[in-house]
Amino acid sequence: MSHDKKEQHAYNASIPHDTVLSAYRRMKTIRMFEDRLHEDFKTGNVPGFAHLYAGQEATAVGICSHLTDQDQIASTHRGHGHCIAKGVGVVAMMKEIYGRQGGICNGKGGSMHIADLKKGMLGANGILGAGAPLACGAALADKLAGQGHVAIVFGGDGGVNEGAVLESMNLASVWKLPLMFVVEQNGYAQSTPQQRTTSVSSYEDRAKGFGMPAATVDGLDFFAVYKTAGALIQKMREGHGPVLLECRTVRFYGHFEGDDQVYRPAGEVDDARKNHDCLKLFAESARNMGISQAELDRIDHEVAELIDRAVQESLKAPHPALSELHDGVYVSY
Amino acid sequence: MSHDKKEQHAYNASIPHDTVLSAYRRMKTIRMFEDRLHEDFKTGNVPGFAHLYAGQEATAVGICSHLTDQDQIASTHRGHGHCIAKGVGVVAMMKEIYGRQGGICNGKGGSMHIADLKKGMLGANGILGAGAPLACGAALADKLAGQGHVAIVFGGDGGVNEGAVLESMNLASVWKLPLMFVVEQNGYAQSTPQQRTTSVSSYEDRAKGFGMPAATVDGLDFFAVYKTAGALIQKMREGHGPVLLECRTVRFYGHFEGDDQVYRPAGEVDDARKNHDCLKLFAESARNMGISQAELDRIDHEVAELIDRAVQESLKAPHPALSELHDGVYVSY
Amino acid sequence: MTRHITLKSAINEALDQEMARDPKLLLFGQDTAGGVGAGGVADTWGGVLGVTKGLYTKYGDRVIDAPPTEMAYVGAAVGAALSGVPVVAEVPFIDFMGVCFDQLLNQAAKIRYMFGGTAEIPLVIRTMVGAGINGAAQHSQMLTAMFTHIPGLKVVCPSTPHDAKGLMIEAIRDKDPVIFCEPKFLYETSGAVPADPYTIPFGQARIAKEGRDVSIVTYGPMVPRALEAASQLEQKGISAEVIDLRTLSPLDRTTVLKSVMKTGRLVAADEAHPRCNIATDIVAQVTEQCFTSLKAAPQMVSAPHTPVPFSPVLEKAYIPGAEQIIAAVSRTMASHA
Amino acid sequence: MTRHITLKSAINEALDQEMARDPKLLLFGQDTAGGVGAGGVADTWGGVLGVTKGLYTKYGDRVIDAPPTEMAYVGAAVGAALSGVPVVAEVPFIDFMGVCFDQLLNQAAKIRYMFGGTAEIPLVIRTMVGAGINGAAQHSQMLTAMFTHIPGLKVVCPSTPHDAKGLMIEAIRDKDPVIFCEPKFLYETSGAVPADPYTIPFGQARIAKEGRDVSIVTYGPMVPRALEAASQLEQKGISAEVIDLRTLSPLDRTTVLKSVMKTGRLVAADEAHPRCNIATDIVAQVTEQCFTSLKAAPQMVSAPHTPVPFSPVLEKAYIPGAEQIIAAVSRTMASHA
Ligand SMILES: Cc1ncc(C[n+]2csc(CCOP(=O)(O)OP(=O)(O)O)c2C)c(N)n1
Ligand SMILES: Cc1ncc(C[n+]2csc(CCOP(=O)(O)OP(=O)(O)O)c2C)c(N)n1
Ligand SMILES: [Mg+2]
Ligand SMILES: [Mg+2]
Repeated sequence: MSHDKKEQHAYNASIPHDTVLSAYRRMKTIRMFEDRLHEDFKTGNVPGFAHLYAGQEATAVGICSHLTDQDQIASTHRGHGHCIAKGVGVVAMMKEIYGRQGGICNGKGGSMHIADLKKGMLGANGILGAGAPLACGAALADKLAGQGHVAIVFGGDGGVNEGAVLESMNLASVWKLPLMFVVEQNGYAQSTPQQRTTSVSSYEDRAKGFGMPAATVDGLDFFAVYKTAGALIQKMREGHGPVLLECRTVRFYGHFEGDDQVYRPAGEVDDARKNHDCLKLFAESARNMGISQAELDRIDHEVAELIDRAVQESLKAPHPALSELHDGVYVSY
Repeated sequence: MSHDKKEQHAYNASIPHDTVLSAYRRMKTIRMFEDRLHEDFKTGNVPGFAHLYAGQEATAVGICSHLTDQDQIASTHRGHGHCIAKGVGVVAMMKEIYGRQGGICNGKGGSMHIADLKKGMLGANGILGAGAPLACGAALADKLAGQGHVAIVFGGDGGVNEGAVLESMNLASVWKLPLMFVVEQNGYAQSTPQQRTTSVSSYEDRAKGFGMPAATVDGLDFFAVYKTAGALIQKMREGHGPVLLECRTVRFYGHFEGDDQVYRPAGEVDDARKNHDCLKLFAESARNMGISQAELDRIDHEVAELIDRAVQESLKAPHPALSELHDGVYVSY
Repeated sequence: MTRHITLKSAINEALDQEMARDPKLLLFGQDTAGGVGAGGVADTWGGVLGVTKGLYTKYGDRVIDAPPTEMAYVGAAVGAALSGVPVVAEVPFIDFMGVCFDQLLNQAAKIRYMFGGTAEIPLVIRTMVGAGINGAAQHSQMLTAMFTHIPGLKVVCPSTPHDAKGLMIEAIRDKDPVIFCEPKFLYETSGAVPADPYTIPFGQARIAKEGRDVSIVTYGPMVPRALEAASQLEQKGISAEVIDLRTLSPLDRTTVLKSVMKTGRLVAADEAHPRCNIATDIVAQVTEQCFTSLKAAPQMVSAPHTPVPFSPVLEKAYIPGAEQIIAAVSRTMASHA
Repeated sequence: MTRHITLKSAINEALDQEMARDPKLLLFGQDTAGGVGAGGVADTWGGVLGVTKGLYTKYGDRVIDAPPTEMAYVGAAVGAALSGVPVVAEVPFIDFMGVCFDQLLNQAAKIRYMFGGTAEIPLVIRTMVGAGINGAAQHSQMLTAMFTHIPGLKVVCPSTPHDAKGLMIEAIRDKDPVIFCEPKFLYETSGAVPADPYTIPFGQARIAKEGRDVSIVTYGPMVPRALEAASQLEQKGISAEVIDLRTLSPLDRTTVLKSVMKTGRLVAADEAHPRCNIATDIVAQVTEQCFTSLKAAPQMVSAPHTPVPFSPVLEKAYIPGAEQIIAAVSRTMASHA
């Protein structure tokens, strides 16, 4: 066993089992939520687009496990995982995706606009990169409040090339904002491979261009993400400026539902599912830490029930009243 | 004498006198053009805004001396120097700034929109950073034509933080475009000092964030700029991708005419004019190369006459015909 | 030869034929080729809804996948066009224009004028407009008015496969920047389209249906809704003329005014938000120009002043349809000058 | 106490008093403080034309010089506001909105609706509009219509120092995102302004001059031109009512309709380009609502469909003035329904 591995093992052992189990529960919730949507999309009951987060769970949960409701995150089009990791209610999320009453946005947002300000979730976003400036503002508010709260903005390997993100990196650095830029490197922006969207192969180099410290982790390894993110977030809480964290990960499904992803090399997805599944890796590590498979199975079972309930309730939930169409544009007008 | 200095001396000696003299003429033309505008602004005869290039001449001329009319440049709000360096007619420029018939844009553009496509001058620009995407397009056209032509985009230390520039750095790098990003580091964006607009102190670091080679030169030393830019441009002509060149320079006048620049440390401008005047430095080097002061004086004299003629002709030139208002919006409509 | 093909295929065919005609023409956008360099099967996307699929296979490196950095690649398209290389660039949804708007508002639109009237910018920006596919607030907008407002741009929005092809070929051959708005809701509708290349001149509205009693003036995805309204009205004995503007800038005032002078009644319909949209523009211009021909108050049909909601039932209520047009026609028929 | 101060000072005073009232309020923009950290005298700019000068001296780090990266700092203003920290952010010229438009179009404007109607965004974007200072095509635009089109934004454009102060204080206290358009051409005009803070509610137009024969409806820099026209018309025996909209969104339809119902004649004037602008919006809405009250064709006065030219003589010809308004009034007086 290498020194690094040993160190990681020791670190893992120091994490309370409660934390580990609740992380597992969130990761599993994301996975089952997305797997279920993938199935239900075929029924035609789910309106609109959905970009599924399956495969990347360790990243969202590894990072958000360090956050409180006062810390804020800004998300992307592929936002379900970030929402669940941040503690947004799963039933209300599902109803939202079905466009129903009781959805977290009353059915007016849908998959790409799920938000829960009370949970510090500033919204998924249909515009690539647009969360970064918003997160700068949240981080500025945090900084001024002086309570050690931080902001996190998630972005994909393609989307972080948007001017909005790049300008935000500069701004966050000049203003020394407690803001972490997370790059979820899953290799693709839609069908375009990372090297055709990005001029550097490591986003740590990109961070250097903005005077920001950075780190890269195996985004499939919850414990590695948890450890590295934890250290970076702690520094931000202590008043250091922004950081970048690249998480190397994989996308299990197509860019959105309907994408058969044949542009990927044959076997790539199968291999990922078999050998690079962050949930399998998690369970293995958890067992190494003395957590029993039975405990995990119990969680699996509860999560399955929750997801099933979410779908059943969504299907039963009424559609929004037509009067809703005109409501909620302005506070006053 | 240090090795570097020796090497530079040897290099200088290798430049044909003709090239040196024509560079001097352009630098002097810029200086006198701007000094004259500074004076004439007080008369109230010059409409609109003007951002003067005085102090930075060695940068524009050092770079543009390597270019032909087939190479294209995109400029900024502070564009007079780039135009003159690229060979745009001084009388037509002056008329433009006066808003008269015979102006290079028929009086419809003014100081911030001087352009001359035949000279490969894609326009000054009133929008910070907007020249960079345009230059990407020019460089793409060059690359496809396969004739070894290149494009250059100028930007200031503040303006190069715009998303348009940052995205262009990424695009140019991904597409391997023959495009040089020139950063004219004069310390200020309007009244805001460089360290409050930019998250790195060297733009070479910024370039690393986009996988681009970069260099920094003393932008006040024509010969240093000429040498470094020459090498970089040659590489681009040979098919290498984009590069960044930071030129450290000084702004003699206020951000625009009317700015008293008291935000600058007391004595900074005086010191620059006395000890960091690129034209004085040029003359000294030229004399070291065996060019006589008389030759330079003759050029000074000719340039003074040219500028004077430009102003006289501008004052005499008629205003555009009112029918011009509606012309030139579309090719056909 | 004329076949029935979809609006989407008609656009693909126009691009294909122009790529073949002009060896300098480039296409770029996000996944415009689709998956090139990814290691699997190339040319499987053709943009997010597959409009350019197949063109990479035919034209290779002239069909370019751009990074998702619209300011840079739209600006690069402007710069290339200004340097003599014509480009069709795609901004997938018109909603995304906010991230690259400067290059259209201040560069493409103004360069010719600012530079004294000589520059040419042979540029087409393809973009999808309109609601109806549950895209929610950021993938459903009809921001045509914003572009129509800007001098220096031309704005096109076809409603049939036939027009889509002819207008796209015209747009590509045109020397000015054109915002080509594709009503995604109509992508799969079919119509007769000649196989050979042809052009439809800008600024020539199409009388989609002749009528005597009222002029319904509209464009894009509202055209089929207007035709549906007209056919229902016919059954009530009201003869509605439906005018499809085809290009919003330039605008064919002549055809519109002639129609209103004939019918004396006007309904202007736009799927956009109601303030400062194409419907207000048409009503204002018609009223100013032929007030005395109007027998009744002109009526407007627009979406409400709200973002586009996600919920399918709300989205359905949001999109103005045949029903709203019929109601508007009824108002013009009821009132008297 | 009421003094005569300039429109520019009135805005400064409003910002000053609100900064004093609300210790959370932040100001940011380019050189909004001006020169902080440069080593010389601080607080010498106050933005490009000096509107915020002096506020840094009073409020220190709550007045923040932002890097020239509008997408980032406008978005940061949206994000801070969403997190409960109200912000007044400056985009110096409305022409620059193209580089940060997404944060207003798709974020600030839509967040409340998309998120189900609970979020509040206490945000003011200050920006300069209009021609008249030889700023040429990229520093002179009147892009108010574009923002008025967008649900979720409020759009304000004052024409007097009094209104500027009251509307700015209202804008800051408002919980929705407000685009506050400052007519730079009027910055140095003076008027009576109460020293104490006061607010002017949105959606209440001002009757700048009462009249009987024709309603001139306009806003911002066109208001003094309309008043000049009205006073010249008075000498010809025509009594024009001048309505200053003050806020374009929300729009005070009631005041406008009441006036037109009284006078029977309408001239709508906007310094903007003619397509889909505020003038078309007003004419269309009035015509739809009170067609039978109209005695003559409503008339529009707008700038031409061209970018703003640099040449002072062309710019003068570009800007619609009293002369064009008088001509439009004459047309409405001459024609008969
Ligand atoms: C401004 C903007 N441009 C383009 C898109 C279309 N789009 C949605 S997701 C996507 C790819 C994003 O790739 P990446 O950032 O790597 O995230 P991933 O999908 O891999 O999670 C694109 C191009 C958009 N939503 N917004
Ligand atoms: C998009 C945009 N934002 C802001 C401005 C206003 N502005 C003009 S010049 C300038 C400062 C530029 O500084 P720098 O890039 O260092 O160039 P310098 O003036 O020093 O040559 C600013 C903020 C603008 N013209 N365009
Ligand atoms: Mg990705
Ligand atoms: Mg500078």
